[in-house]
Amino acid sequence: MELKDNNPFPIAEPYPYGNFFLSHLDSIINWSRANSLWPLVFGTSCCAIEMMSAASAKYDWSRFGFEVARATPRQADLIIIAGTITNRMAPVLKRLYDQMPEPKYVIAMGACSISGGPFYYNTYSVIKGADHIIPVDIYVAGCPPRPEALLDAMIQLQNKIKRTKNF
Amino acid sequence: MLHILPLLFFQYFTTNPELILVLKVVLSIVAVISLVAVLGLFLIYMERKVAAAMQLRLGPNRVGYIGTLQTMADTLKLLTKEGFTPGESDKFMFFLAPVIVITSAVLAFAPIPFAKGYQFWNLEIGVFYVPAVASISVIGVLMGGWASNNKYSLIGAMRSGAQIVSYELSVGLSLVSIVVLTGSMNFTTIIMSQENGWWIFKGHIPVVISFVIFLIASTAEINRTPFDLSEAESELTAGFHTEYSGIQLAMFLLAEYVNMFVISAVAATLYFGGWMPLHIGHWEAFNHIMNFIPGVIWFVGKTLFVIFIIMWFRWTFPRLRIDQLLNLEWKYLMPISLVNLLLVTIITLMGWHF
Amino acid sequence: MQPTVEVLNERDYILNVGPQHPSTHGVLHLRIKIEGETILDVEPVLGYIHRSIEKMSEALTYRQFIQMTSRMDYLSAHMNNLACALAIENALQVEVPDKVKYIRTILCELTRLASHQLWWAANGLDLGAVTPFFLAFRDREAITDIFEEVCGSRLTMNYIVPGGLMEDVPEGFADKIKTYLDTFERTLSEYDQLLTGNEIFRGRNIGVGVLTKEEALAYGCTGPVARASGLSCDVRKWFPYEMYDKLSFEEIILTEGDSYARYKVRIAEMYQSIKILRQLLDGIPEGDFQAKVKKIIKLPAGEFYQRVETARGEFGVYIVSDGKSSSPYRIKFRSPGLSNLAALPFMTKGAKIGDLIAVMASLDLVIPDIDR
Amino acid sequence: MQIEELKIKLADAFPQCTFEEKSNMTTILINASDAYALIKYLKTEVNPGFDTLSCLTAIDWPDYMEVVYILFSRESKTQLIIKSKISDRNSPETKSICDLWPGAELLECEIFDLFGINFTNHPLLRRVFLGEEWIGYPLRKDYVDEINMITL
Repeated sequence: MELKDNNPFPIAEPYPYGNFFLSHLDSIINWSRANSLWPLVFGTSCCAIEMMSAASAKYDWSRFGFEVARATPRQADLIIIAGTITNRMAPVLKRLYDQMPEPKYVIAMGACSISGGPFYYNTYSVIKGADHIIPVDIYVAGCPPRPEALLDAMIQLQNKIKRTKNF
Repeated sequence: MLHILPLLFFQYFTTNPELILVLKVVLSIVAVISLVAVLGLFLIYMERKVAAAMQLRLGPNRVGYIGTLQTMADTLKLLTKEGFTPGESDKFMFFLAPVIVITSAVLAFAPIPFAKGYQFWNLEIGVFYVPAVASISVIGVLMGGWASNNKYSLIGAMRSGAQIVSYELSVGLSLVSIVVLTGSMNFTTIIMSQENGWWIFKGHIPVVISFVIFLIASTAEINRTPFDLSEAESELTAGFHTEYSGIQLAMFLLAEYVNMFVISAVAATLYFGGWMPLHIGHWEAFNHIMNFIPGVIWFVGKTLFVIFIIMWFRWTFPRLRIDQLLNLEWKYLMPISLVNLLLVTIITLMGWHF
Repeated sequence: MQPTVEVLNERDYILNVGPQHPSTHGVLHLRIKIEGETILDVEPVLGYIHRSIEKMSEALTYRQFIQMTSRMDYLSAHMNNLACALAIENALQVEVPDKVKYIRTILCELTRLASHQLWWAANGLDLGAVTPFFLAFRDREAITDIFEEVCGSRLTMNYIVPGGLMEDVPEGFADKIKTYLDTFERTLSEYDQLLTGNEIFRGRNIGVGVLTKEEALAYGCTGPVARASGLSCDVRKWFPYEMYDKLSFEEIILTEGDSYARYKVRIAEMYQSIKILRQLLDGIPEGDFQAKVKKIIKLPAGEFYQRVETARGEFGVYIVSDGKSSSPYRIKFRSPGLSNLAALPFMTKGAKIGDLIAVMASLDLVIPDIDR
Repeated sequence: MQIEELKIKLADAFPQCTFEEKSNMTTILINASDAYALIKYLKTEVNPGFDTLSCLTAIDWPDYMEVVYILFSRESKTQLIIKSKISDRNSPETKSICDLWPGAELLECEIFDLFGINFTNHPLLRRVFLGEEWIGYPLRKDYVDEINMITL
């Protein structure tokens, strides 16, 4: 079903047999999850600076309610993998992901976390894509991506969350 | 005959004192819980907007009108998040800690007068009831930190213990100075004593000093920057609530803001006259005009003003170190409050205040 | 062959700071042994962002490996590129046009400003003050805008190439920087108002993490860290490259050696950078933006070492060429962060946990630069 | 002190070292067994001494290994490259200079990690970048890693 832009509670799917209550409960929960994505403070290299830029006053992700960056994975909803993941970092990333409570989302920011990026060939210590370690929801291309691209990715993630079915 | 049964029931309910008490208690509980919920939502929204204004940003503005539903979304999300207890933790204590913290925060509401006659419990020792009850929260914090089985949590909890126990003294001593001036620990009596002017104006410099000390010490007691050592984000990731998620985290966050409201309400009541409008001595006309503004607006306005000051601290100052924190209390605030108390006593005895 | 190291005693209370921790500026991992709040020992564990850049460079050509250096110390990307370009130019004995020298120096100083602004932001954030972050990013965004106009990239530039620049600078390059400097000079005083004079900030930094001159020399510290200890080590003065020998600027040297001195050195360096930029902007000569360099570069056999002063200290490139292939036989990047980090255990022994954070903030570490 | 003067002095004290002028700095070639003594001599005996260790790294040549020290004298503004040659590629070993410059500790760990050169007398030699479980020394020229490395 297509999303209507002005509808704050888009319903995931049409329910031909009724099921009115659950579908509306679904949309309310999705609305709250989508509009309150708390990212984990997790940046490994260059992309982390652009992630910080996205938080800064010029781009200001607080407008969307993302500004509550949590340092502990228990309280975060979203990992933005900002930077290269090396062989040594991989178990740490996996552990951080496991420590997050459900529902959890992942954005792979930048070429390194999508595929290894510039560190694809001739390197012995870089994971060729963070999706070898944890499932990724949204990929943002760039080396590093601009802050606008990250904001767009987060809005896309919101749309994705609004389309999920919980019950 | 049957048609008068409801009437009889009504008569029975309205005349039986025990039932009336039960009814009152139930109504109070509902009122407090809804008040706490609304306060939490509003204060967190206010904090985010104040922070944004100080940092040249806009703050939340997508959900609801200028982002007013943002905290609603956050709360709903936290409620629907996976409840989580770490494997090696002490499960019972881990569960109990946020409950204790939130309970102590809510209990402190009892003696605070919101407007003339609007008070849950007109307690004779109200001034001491509030810090006494509020400091129970340290047990919850220690419990949570210890039960989490996490080193960061433990360090945060220990810091919090040292901090709250120390700053309790300054809070108490600065409250005593107003008690000395009014001769009563009852909030209503204290407010009535400010009918001809607020204590912050009537009590000369010693009361101003005691207000400043109260503000500093109570900021420390509710663990906010520059005294947020127990959850120091850049040192201990999230301090004592590192392992908490979902609804339990929501309880901790709510307790923090409710505590902030209680502390600010006490400050507003003791130093700015609570719901008492701005009265100046015997300027009858002026006082009369001021009386047209309802007491609850005065109360909320003053409280929000104090809350704003505390938020202002948070978004400007860096954090103290643990030894500096304890030095500040034991070497500066405590001696100053003691001397200040002496001054206030002299002023009261000599009748120098207005 | 591999010795298993019993690093710290099992019975000690050990706190793992990092690899995911808000104030390790990336993925540094510190194992600290504590007693209560007091730190007994600090052991850095590195390698969480070891991307094998040195091994990769051995398979890339001389023109290609420079882009990897932008991703090492990403806050000093222009300077890293410059170091490699200079090393290659020296080996080939190429003289670049004057215009190139001017523009390279301007870009380096702008990078230094941007890097120090980000350090200031992170310094406030680490000590618990959030607002400096936003003030500094406001100023930094303006510089990244200039970079973007010049080379199309905000962070990883790859603009300085052997023999010159990738492209010519756009119209109005100098004017734009001049306008920026005028506004920035006014906002720089806000930095002082917010943090420098703050009593809590001074209390957190004065006398914390003291590093003496002798220790700075022994640990090989460079940059603002060493200069705050009274050790003169500015490569721009000792081994002038590009335009630096023709400019008038001071090397900021303080003697206290504590975190506050390091803070003051960086703030003063920002003023010096503004001064340097002002001297350069008016006199950019006309000319080519590249000297003639072959498309495929082959260095003569031998080894070549080139230092530049980045925002964090002395960055060195050591290229070993066998004279036959078009890629380096061995390349080593001497990163300033690694040596500065080596002094951290010494500086924080006996301090509090909060001090460790303050000292790390004042060292201004960039972890990909340390791990490479 | 000028380089020429130093060369004369070193010819007396260390007759086994040779000089090379291939790059913009003077290079001293020496065997690993004497390298520590030479560096200590340069730091303490020579006046003005070489007080700064600018860089410490290693090179893997086909049949031997070299540890490279780049020294710098702040007083006379002289730079030197010292290349100490280790002939045994299978179990390379040399003496650590951590007691002269404590800052060399991490650098030597790095060389041990990436080249497998064992530094005797080092306080805490460990694989600082790759971790203890890593097999092989990746910056050696004959290093192969079929799992992680994709070569063009």
